[in-house]
Amino acid sequence: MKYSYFPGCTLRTKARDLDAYARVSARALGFELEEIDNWQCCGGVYPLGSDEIATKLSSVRALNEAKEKGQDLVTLCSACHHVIKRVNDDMKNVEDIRTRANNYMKLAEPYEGETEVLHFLEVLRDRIGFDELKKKVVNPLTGKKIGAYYGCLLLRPGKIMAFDNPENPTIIEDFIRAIGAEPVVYPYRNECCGGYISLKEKDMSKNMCNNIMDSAAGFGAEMLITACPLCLYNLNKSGNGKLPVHYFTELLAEALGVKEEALQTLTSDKEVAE
Amino acid sequence: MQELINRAKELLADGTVARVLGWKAGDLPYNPEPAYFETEESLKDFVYNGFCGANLSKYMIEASKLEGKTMVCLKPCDTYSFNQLIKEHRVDRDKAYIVGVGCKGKLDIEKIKKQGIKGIQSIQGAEITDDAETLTIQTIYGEKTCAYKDGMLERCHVCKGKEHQIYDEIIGESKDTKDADRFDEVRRIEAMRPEEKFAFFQSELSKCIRCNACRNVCPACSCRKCVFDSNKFDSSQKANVDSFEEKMFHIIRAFHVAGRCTDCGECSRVCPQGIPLHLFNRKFIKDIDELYGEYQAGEDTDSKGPLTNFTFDDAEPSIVTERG
Amino acid sequence: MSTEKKQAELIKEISGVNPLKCMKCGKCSASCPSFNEMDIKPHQFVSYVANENIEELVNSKSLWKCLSCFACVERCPRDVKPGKLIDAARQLVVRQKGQNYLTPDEIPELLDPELPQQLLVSAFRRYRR
Amino acid sequence: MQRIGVFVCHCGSNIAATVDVKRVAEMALMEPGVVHAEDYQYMCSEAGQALIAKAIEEKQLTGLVICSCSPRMHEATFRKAAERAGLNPYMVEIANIREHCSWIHKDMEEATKKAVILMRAAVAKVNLNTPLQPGESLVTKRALVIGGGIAGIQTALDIADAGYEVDIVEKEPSIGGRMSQLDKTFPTLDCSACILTPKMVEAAAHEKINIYTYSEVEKVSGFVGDFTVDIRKKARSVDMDKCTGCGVCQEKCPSKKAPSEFNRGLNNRSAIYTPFAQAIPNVPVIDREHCIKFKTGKCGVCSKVCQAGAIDYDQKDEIVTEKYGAIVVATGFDIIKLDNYDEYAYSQSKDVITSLELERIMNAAGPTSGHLERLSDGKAPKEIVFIQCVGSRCSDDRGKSYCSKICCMYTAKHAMLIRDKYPDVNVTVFYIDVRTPGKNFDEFYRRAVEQYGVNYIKGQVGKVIPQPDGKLLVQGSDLLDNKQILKEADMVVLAAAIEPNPDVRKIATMLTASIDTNNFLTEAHAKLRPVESPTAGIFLSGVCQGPKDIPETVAQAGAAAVKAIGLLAKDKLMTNPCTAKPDETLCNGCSTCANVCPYGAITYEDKEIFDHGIRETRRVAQVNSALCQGCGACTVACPSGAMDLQGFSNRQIIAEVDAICR
Amino acid sequence: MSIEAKEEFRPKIVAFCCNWCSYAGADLAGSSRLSYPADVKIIRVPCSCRVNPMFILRAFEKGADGVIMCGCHPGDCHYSTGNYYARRRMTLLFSMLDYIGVENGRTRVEWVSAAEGVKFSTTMNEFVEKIYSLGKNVRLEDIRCRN
Repeated sequence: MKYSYFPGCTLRTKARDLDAYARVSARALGFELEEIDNWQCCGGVYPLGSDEIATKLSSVRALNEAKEKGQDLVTLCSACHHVIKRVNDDMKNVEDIRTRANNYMKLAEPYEGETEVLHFLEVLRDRIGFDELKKKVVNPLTGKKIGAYYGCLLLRPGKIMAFDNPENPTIIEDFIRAIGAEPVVYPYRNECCGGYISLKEKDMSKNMCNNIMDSAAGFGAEMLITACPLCLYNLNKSGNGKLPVHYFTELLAEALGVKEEALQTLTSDKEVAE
Repeated sequence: MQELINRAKELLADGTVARVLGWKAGDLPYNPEPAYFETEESLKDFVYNGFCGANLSKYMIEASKLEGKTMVCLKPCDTYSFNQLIKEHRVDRDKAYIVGVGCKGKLDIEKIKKQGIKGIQSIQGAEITDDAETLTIQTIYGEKTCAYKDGMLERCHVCKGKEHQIYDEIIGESKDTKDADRFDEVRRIEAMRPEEKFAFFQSELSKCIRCNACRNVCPACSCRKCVFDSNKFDSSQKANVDSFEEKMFHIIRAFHVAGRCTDCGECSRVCPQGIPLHLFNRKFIKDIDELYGEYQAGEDTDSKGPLTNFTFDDAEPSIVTERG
Repeated sequence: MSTEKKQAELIKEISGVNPLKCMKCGKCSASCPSFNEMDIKPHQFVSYVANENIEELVNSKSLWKCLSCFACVERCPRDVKPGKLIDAARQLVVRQKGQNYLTPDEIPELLDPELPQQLLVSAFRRYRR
Repeated sequence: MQRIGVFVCHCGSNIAATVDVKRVAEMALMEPGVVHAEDYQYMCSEAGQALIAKAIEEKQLTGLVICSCSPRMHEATFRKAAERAGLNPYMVEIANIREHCSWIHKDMEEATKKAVILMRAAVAKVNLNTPLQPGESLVTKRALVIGGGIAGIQTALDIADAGYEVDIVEKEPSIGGRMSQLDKTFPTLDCSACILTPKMVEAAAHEKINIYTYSEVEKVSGFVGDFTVDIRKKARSVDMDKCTGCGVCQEKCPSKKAPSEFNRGLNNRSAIYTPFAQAIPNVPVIDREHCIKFKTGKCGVCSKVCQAGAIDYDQKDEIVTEKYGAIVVATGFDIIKLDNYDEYAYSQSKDVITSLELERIMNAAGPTSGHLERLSDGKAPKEIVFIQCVGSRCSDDRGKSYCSKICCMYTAKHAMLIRDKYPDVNVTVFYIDVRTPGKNFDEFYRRAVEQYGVNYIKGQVGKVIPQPDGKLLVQGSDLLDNKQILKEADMVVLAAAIEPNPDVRKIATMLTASIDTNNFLTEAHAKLRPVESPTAGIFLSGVCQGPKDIPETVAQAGAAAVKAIGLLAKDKLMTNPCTAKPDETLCNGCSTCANVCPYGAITYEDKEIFDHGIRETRRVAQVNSALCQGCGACTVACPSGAMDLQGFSNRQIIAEVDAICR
Repeated sequence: MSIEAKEEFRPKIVAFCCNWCSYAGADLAGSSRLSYPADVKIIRVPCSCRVNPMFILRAFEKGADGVIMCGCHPGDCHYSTGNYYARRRMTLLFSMLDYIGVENGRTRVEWVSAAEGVKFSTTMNEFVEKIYSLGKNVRLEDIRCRN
């Protein structure tokens, strides 16, 4: 099975590991992430204004490319996922945006939201199945108490993202169970880490991240996992350091026994870069 | 076409259907007419080409009463009418074996003639297997050509799409022909001053000879007896003696099919006087779309039509004045 | 039309929000993680727009404190979505030249080695035209 | 050709002062069909009516036109007069020359001209009138009440007290409904069971009331006065006649893990059970899903311990068919599922509960024997937070758009009861608006604030955050203080929106009773006929029609009973003869008319039709004249003109149009 | 329009009124002595949904200069839903009349309750005024019907 894959800017730079672990894990699970050609940054935030078109075009381009290949579009970074899924919803359901975007794009065939946008986690849940995943685990992370940190972008607005119950999600918990560890449910898992506010208002972010850390630790978590590079950065940078934070793909790769493989690509990439 | 005939023969032979409803060649190269075929032998007269514009769904009302199934050839746009007839319990789905036939746009001989092509002996390029780009016409004055597009019926330029809404199987390829918005002409009239509108319709409708061809061909006008023929309204058919008559007739006709008309365009196609009757139906369709939400009759077989439905906050009739 | 009226209309248009749907339940303010940093509170955005009190709204520091975390959007029982309103007000400001909340020369001192690309990109989108 | 008499009334000077009545009468004689015309001082008087009777007899009149006041005034009078004189009452038409003419015009010439035209229109119509006979149908003097809650019980009692047989169908094993789950009732705080159980007993003991519990309505046919209903009596596995209600079986039943519906799943019950101690009938049912005997074939303990030999594992569902003249729907409500409101952590913490669960906790017969305690650890709570409007007043599709109406009051009740019984417990209520219209209601709420010190905070709650130590952090708005507050609580109580019982959709379809977008049954008229369904013979009782508290429910239940009694008191129903009638030879069978009929009066039948020498089976419309109310929507929807309205036929109305425009 | 012309032209106006609200509203206008021109003649129908577009065209055919339909306010229909259907039918019909060039204003729908005698009378005064300003209906009249 092949999926079109939109890595996004951060997965090419600071979050190369999030990407590398995902790719090796995908291979181990029997599917392939085919990076789409010439993707452009999604913009990081979904433009809320009903009159914004230009800022949505990079997503439309990516979506259309996946459509032309007849593939679903997979994302990893929460922000990319949020932006692309919402733009896709616009293209499907908001006539005005659809018409104007297509006017700009001048495609051979207008894009009307045909592509299905999937988060990597959704691929695991809906396409592979957590039971299947469980069978492929070679290093179960038995005994690890892990708190899932969702943040806001994957879940809200619930109707459009349709990712999970926005107030009581279970997908990452189910994932944690599948890799053999024990999920720790804590109430702040869908509260905001501060997002981009941390650039200029470190204090605000600090407060929020501490709440998250304290709550998770209070319920017995030993680590947090997330899908979002910005959440990871904020939790590490602004949080009180009570708990380590990892990408979920890292744990996945570890459980599947392919972590080493990923680390090798990461070091070789680094060498190339240097 | 051969594929269609072969399939028809098979279905007749294995007893799936008792008859085939299609078209047979007419006396001229461009006037095939609807026909039943009951034997494999008779299928030699079967044709299906660019001139087979007739919507056969209405024939299924009668065919539904006959013994056994009827194989009926329906173009994509005809299937909307068929669905609408199912919704109104006028045809029996189980009595029909629907072969969705491909369509590359249907031709209007009047349009071809208007280009100065007279004395037609034969026409090439209108077969369903052709690419529907150019028509080559042998006339008594020599060979002429005409772009397929330029010979197409108005309705094909505003085609609803080449997807069959209901079928048992599909035979033949289709080609997209839509290159205009179906409401453009309605908008043009709407923009006129009242006197201009009146003059326009006066001149068009004064051509009406009340031959009832529009009514007879319309798949939505399928009443056993038309109100204009019954004494229920003291409105039974009178000779065409004054201008009001046709106005009343055509408004009521359009009103009676409002919300049920699939915009198949048969009324205009068959009008011997060339009156653009579809402009009435499309006006209602446009109003319904704008006021009550987009609705395409015949898209399904169970939804409520716009005139048998309502919402609490529908527009008031005064909107007609307000939107000017 | 007065400038403020025009601006109020513009905010309604950009956001697609009808402030009259608000029933003043306060759910947005109850959900907002930035509540304490804001001078005009989420539930008040609605009345500022409805009352065409735009001058004060666009000068409010709340514009720059909203995280776009959509908690208010998700939970609003009346489909009012204060988060969208505040974003539209922010748009109104950044679309005017020279009104950017973030300038390129500010950036170097805000950077650190781990800072992800995503942060810069998002902040730019939110703070600048 | 009709022989029409025209009678012009002076109405003293009311008409005659402005209209030349003599001239109207003279002009009438020139109209086709008119063989008699006269004027008189007061046509409606006895002498006037005698004139009419005399003319009918002498001139052998077949139709009458009375030029007088509004038909809304005296149409009935003149119709009766005509009937007494041997003329079909529907051969009378009124020309309204008073309200619509003499009273609004000053110029005699002008008013007379108009009166003549109105007379002509009426004459033109009468020329096309046909005698109409009101239909008659017999009334089965028995009522069905669907639902055995307080609404159903009250309606049944009222109907039965009037002397008519009533059947109650209740799908649970006992009657009692929601009210039986409540602890105390507002605004008087009397115990719910104390006022409900006597009514339950009374209903059970009433000689005119027959109760089908653990039963459901399966099929309904017929129409007003003559419904036929199939009732499914679900297999109880216990013989109702033999069971003595001793309760030993429930005690000994080894399967005790079935969640108790009555206690909202807060504790468990045995597989053989009565929902609560005062159940009526006091006969248990076996829940086959949880019964070991039914699951494995082994067990049979209940059968062994039953002295009466009442246990019957082989019992099957039984269908009872009964006839009814009237049906009352009293299906009640449930509270919404809270899956869409997980920000309140209902599914994440045992100490976040609904108000209905709190009722059970507060109730002495409930899972905690009436002790206020946390379900997680059994500890007594010190801080309780109530959250209002959970799922009510939501215009998004998460919840319900309406106000559930009862929550403000029951929350005040809960708050007050807790503060009264446990003065050291602090109670906080987050509210959007406090709505207390009702007798002694606002006083009640103010008492909670002023006398009991309940802390009311205006603002919604954004999130309930369970803490590692088991406390609940409530993050809410205080709009009046313009603050976001974090309040630590031991227990959170949600005022979940109420919704019509989900079964009502199925029942409404069977009854062809209309239902609104929220699944509440629609009343025939929002103001003037609030307890009747637009479908004749169907009445609405209680919350199935809209949110209501107990006093309102009881009042409406009584009103529904009166309407049903009014129907049952008649031996025969005279139906309005001005109903729709299809011309079967013209009918296309297209269903368009049925789509617009608000009364479900139109059905289709495959009928043999003889038309123009052809005999064929056609699908044609049939109007049930007992259901048709004569609005005429179908007549315009019908494209072929097959459907017409008697008394207001197409030709009659066109004749009036023609006469006016002549 | 000059005064002489006004004297010459007396319009024919047909008003369809539903039995339960508007006809009663007209009765109330009468008992309150609220006058409106005698040109208006009322036809009683059970419900606005009984008014067939054919009746309206028929009136014009026979020489009516204006046709007005009155019914219960939406939501107050005696038959619950009749006026909702009528509203759609009339909207589409009026739009079609406008489309073929019949002067706007010769047709009107007004919701008049049984309590709105004043509204009934004002509406009729306005409508008659409008028809005077439009003059004789020539576009929809059947010439054979002219006397």
